[in-house]
Amino acid sequence: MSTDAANKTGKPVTLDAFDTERIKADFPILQEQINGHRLVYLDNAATTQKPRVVINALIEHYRKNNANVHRGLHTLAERSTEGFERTRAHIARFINVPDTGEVILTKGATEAINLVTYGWGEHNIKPGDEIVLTEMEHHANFVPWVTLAQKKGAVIRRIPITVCGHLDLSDIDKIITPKTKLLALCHASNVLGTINQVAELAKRAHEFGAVVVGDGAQAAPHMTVDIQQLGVDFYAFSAHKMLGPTGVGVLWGRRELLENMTPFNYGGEMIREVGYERITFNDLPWKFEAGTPNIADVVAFDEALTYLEDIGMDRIRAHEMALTKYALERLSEISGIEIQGPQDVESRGAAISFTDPTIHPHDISTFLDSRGIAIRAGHHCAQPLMRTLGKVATARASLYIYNTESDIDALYDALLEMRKYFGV
Amino acid sequence: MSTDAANKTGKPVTLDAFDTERIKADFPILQEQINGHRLVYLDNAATTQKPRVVINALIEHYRKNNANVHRGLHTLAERSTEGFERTRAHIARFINVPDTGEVILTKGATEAINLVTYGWGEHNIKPGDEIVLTEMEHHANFVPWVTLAQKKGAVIRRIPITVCGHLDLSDIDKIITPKTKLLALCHASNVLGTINQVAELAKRAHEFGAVVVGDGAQAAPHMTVDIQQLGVDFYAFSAHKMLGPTGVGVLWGRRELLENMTPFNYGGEMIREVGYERITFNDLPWKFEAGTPNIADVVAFDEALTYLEDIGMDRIRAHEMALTKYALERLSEISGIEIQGPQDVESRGAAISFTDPTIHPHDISTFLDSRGIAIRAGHHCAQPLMRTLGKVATARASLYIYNTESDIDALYDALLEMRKYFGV
Amino acid sequence: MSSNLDDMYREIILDHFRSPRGKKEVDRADISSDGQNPSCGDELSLQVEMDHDVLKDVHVSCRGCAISVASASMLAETIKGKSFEEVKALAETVKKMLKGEPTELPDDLGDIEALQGVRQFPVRIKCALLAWVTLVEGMKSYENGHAGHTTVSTEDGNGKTEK
Amino acid sequence: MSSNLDDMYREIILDHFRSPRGKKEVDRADISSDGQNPSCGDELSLQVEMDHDVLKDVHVSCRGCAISVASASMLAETIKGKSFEEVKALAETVKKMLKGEPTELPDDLGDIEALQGVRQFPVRIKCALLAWVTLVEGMKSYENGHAGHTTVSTEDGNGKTEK
Ligand SMILES: Cc1ncc(COP(=O)(O)O)c(C=O)c1O
Ligand SMILES: Cc1ncc(COP(=O)(O)O)c(C=O)c1O
Repeated sequence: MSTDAANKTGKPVTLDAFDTERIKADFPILQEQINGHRLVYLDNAATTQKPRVVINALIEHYRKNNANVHRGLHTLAERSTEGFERTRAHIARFINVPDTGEVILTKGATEAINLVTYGWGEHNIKPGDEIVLTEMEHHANFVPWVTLAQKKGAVIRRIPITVCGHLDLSDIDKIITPKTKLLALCHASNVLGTINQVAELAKRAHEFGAVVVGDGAQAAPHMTVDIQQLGVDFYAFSAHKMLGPTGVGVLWGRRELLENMTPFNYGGEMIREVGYERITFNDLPWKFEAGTPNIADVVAFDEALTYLEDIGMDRIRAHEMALTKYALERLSEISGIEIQGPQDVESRGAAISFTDPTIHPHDISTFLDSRGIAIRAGHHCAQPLMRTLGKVATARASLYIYNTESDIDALYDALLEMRKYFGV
Repeated sequence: MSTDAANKTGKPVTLDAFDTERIKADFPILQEQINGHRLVYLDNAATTQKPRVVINALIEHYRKNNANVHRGLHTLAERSTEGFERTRAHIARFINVPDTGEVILTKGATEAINLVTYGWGEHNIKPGDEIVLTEMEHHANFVPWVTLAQKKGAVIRRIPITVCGHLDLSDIDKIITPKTKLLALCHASNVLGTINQVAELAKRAHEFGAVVVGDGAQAAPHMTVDIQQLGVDFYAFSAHKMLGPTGVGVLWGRRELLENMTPFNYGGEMIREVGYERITFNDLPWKFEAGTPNIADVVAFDEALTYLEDIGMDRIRAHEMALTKYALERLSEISGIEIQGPQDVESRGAAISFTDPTIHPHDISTFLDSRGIAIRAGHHCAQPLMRTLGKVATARASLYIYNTESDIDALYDALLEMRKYFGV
Repeated sequence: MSSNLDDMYREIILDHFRSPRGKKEVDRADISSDGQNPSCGDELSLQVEMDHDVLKDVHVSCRGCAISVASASMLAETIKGKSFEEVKALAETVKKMLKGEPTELPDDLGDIEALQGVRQFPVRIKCALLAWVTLVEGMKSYENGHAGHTTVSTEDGNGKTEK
Repeated sequence: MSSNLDDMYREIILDHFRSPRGKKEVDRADISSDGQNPSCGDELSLQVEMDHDVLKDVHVSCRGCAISVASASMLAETIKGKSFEEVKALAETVKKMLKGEPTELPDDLGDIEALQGVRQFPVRIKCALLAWVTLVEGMKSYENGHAGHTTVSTEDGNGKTEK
């Protein structure tokens, strides 16, 4: 982090300590009261809060630079285009990709994965082919593939999970085989927290010529993601889960694959020439970006990436590991609370799912909310995993850069209070 | 317009005069200087500027209410969901639709049309079927259908245009026939300005059981759109062209059609139950809204609609007609300038395309920009129309609520200056 | 400011949650209906023994949140001994009450009235409705002379519609 | 503050725009190449008469913006009488200059240097390049012994890549 840059933008400048209080101050919403209590926001796996710099970038864009991109020859259009493409280049650097043409801007991780299903899967998955998923996929990386398999007569194979919530690789040789055409897996689970060995599995799948899709929605916000080290062919994530605005997602894909894919949405900007008989498509990445994009939010996402980089992804990971460790310990102190996913913080992220033996996760969430604590409760868009876990729902506290031990303590205290309230 | 509401939000309160200066003051960017001149923004068909209330709604959302929607049981999630669904209900009222479940939020008009191509067209267009388009379609309502026709072996039929830029309906009986499966047409053209007789053509197409898609991208921002009067089956438009943020679009569709369509994107929120063998989908409209939507921008779009309603769509139309008339007159004063599209303002909107006999539209645009005037130049994503017009590109000035006669005068003066500058 | 909270989880509701009524199995299940809220994971199973057109005995077992459990328990307590028509009317009233539609609340609504606080928590309305929707489906099927189970699944997670 | 504007439309450029060089048809079109920028609608047609490895005569006609017209005119003026290798090297230099990549500008660049101001207008770079890209494609085809036309279409509207 350059101290200079940090000073300019009013971002935290301490290099040594992870100054969470300082970070908290950068997030206007964290100064709010909810139901008479300070907001303790522990629903970060659903979406994160936005620092002032990101909100300001939005305001700035609409107050000073707003225009449609790409085709304009006036000053505002140039500024908008420049801001838009600047973010694309920044994303490429953020995930260590040299070719910005491989970075496609979508409306979210979900759309990014669907783009692969339509653009690649539709033409490459044949009857009898096998698609390998894991048992811990989010619906976004599950429903598109199962639907495709049904349509194409392909077979879904699943990598099971161990009782500890890791992928169970003991039978992997029988799951990833010459029949495997595609491996789609999350880099980190939004329910269990588990961080998967994507690089190792990608290598294995590549031995059989399969294509590998990494769902990075829960990884990109929390750790250094180096596409070249991961060795996947596609990688998807969402800006709104990493301090950015809603409505922006990223699909990174290998150029050779993207170039041979059919477009997804058709319309303006993605074409080169249009006639009644013949339509030719634009170069990457615009081939996949039909219509007016979400310009302002893409422009503002640049600031989110800068904010994360200024802190440093490795430091973010270290902070979350320490905090997750603390949270796991405190929750274990409450008798009966059952925690899902790995216990060792090295192999997991900061999404912590848990259940109470008698109080339904929805009641937990509603009660905690009355104490200003925001968590999520439900199936977390992972119904297949829920079935494996034998749960209909879990409560989930998920942490981020602005969370502190005192947030965990507030959760702990409120859970005890809740027990009393429900009289169980 | 309730004067009360207007006072509260600082919006224009005069009911009688269309107080453009007052309106201008509501748009921060219009106070900016561009290349040393006041900004004269005449690129509204590409995207409009945003009033303070819309920008403030964004800030407010991120500062006070931000969370993911639908599945949350905490206060912020409830607020976000409420704001999100409030906009949906507002859109339904805005286009006079009683069933909010028929209003699907997309990332733009382009995606809205693609949703119909994938969800309806893919399963209903058969070899030999005819798809009727007009010669004035934007690529967004052209490329998806031509691509679909190519894939399915269907035939594209086109309604030609007259020299005045209206649809030429003299042979319509031979174009819309029992073979017609689909009629897709713009409600207003982004190049010619022409407002098409959608209701009449929809009726004709319905006689043969065809489905009718209206592209309202250039109509919804400028006039009262009453879906029930139009009698179409689908209608698409974009928020960013009507004071709203980028990244939000609307597809309205008839419930019977939407219910029988396959989903488009697959993922979270659009499902009911997910298993390896069976997946069931959510009710309308959520069936078509996979993944985290563009929450903040949808929430803020509500304010854009209110702003438009407070002025009144009929008054907006009247203002634009008067201003278009003035602009057409002034431009005609410049010898050699060729104006496209209808000359009578009753049958046209406020997008005015023109060309100079020797100066290329890009040079026009660049020159005008040096005088602070933003117009667009190029093929306006309507290459087929350009070919019909025998042009490779046009310059386009497109007007909106904040434009004034003095903006037109600035354009006029600058065009004369330009002639001198290029020495032609 | 957790007044809302106490509005929803009134003491009566918590009491039903802690010790649900209707646990005892029925002798003969003339009506048998299962219901679920997939998005919540609430699961409910309900049997009714009929005596001519009277709901003679009810068994209900619900695995779910406090609201769905309490609502099921209240249902069991209330409908026993009521006629088919009475129960149908009651179900309509409860639905309207929960959705905030105008309706006269009968005097014999009993504990059920306590569910009104749920209205402030839109996502929970379907939890309170689950038992009633499941019952009504079962009754419809019985009326139409269908034997065996019915299965009801409420809508998915938006608290806006149900079917 | 229209200093930028004058940077792009330098007097030399406007002069080439007003009276483009290379209008005269060539006697024999050894190289014949068409180019276009679909997004701008610039259209260019170019013929070269070769004398051994020297570009003896050039005809170019361009319908497009001031930049593409002027650039084509300058090309016609500059390459006449140069060798194949010289022109190739020159094309490389012009490309680099326009894209802002580091390159030595030769002394005999002439009017072409005036195109540097275009760099500040990224969407226009492809207009300035059109003639050069079209020429280079034609030369490649000639080198490979292909007869007839070549047709080049630059990228669509983003000024970032061309092919
Ligand atoms: C007539 C018409 N249809 C469709 C569109 C596409 O809208 P968007 O780019 O917002 O998807 C436009 C916008 O340029 C348009 O003018
Ligand atoms: C693991 C995982 N994948 C994909 C998604 C989908 O992201 P979005 O809803 O932003 O499209 C999520 C978000 O919930 C997620 O947690």
